[in-house]
Amino acid sequence: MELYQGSLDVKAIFGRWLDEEATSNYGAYIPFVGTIRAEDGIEALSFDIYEPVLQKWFEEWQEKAAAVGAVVKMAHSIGDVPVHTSSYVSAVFSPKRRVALELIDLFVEDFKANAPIWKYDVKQGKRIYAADRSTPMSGAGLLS
Amino acid sequence: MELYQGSLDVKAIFGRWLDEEATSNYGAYIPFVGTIRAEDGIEALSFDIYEPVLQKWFEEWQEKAAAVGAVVKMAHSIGDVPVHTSSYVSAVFSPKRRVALELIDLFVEDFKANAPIWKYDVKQGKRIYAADRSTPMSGAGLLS
Amino acid sequence: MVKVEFLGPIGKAPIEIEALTLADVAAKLKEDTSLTAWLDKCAVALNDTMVNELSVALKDGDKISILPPVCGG
Amino acid sequence: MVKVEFLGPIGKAPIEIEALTLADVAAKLKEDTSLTAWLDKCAVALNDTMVNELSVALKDGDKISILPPVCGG
Repeated sequence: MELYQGSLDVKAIFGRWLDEEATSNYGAYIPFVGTIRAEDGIEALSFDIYEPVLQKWFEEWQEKAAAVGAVVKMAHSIGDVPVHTSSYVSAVFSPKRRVALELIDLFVEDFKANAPIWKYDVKQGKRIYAADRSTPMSGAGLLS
Repeated sequence: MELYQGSLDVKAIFGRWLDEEATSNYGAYIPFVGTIRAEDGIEALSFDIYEPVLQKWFEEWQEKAAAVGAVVKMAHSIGDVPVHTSSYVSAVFSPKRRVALELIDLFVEDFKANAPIWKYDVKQGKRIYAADRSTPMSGAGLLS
Repeated sequence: MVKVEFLGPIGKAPIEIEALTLADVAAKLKEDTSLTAWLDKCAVALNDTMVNELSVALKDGDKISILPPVCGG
Repeated sequence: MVKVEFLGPIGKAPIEIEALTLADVAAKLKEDTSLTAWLDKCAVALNDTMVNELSVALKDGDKISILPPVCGG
């Protein structure tokens, strides 16, 4: 798991992961690259991350992937990420394509639902929590 | 659509496609990278392609992708591709992740089933048609 | 004493409270009107592990994290 | 005359035959025992467009491609 201040160097991450698994004999490598869209007049998105819980979430995914012979990787930005640059790259490697195609979908969707990351619109230098696009984590409401 | 003699330069293709769509405002970019696995004592796989039909197949996919606001790209090798190097890269770009995750699956599976490409194992320099791993194209048997 | 920290957009400084279970923590936090809009949407971690039971027993020095709705990616 | 070409692993040189429809082509190819193992697995393109009907009318100079089972990727 890799966390970076600001935009991700997507090409470097993609290439390094490719190299890391160059002789692991995986037939399928599927990265997912998330890029900040220009919309609603935002200059950037900005992210807070709670790393200890994210680390545990990711370790559980590494175990789930290993159980089907696959490997998962991820990188995410902390702080401001300008439009048209990338904040998120994840990837699956597996021997065969079906496992990889199914796993990247589950991995990315669970990431959106349960990774402890908070998103803010940046407009005129101000950081505004993206409440309407955010999802309560599994187990939310316990203390209410 | 890009066809190359021998192994693909995966990093260059990934980076060029990223650059091509750098300001297209797509939020999701999902490449699929297919790499030759070392198995059954092969040195390489080798590919024949019938480009005119592949080109039409790909143009139909560009239209299907455009209908949901997405873009598809693909690159494939012709001839010999040694183990642990890549013969196939395809990708989907779309504004949102769901469309991209669903489209990359359909695109890759239809490619495997209907792209006019023939695969051969290369063992001790000999090219052996991978009959047992090949699939009759849709409409097969018309003349039988 | 246990420590309660409020993550992301809640924007509230950590507090220390007396609590034997998460139910005690819930009762204390419900007294704070600045949290009224948050509690029903927030998940909870105890010492960085997500928890789903109010009956969980706490010990001195435990860290409780309050996690509001997320949107990574 | 139409031209029939055999793609990929079939390994047979193109031939030219007289045929008014794909049904005529089928009849001619079935006489060639070297194709017996292939025909039931092969798809067909007419002038580089996949076709699914034996009744398709042919004209002089048409190109018919015989496509054996595929495995790209």
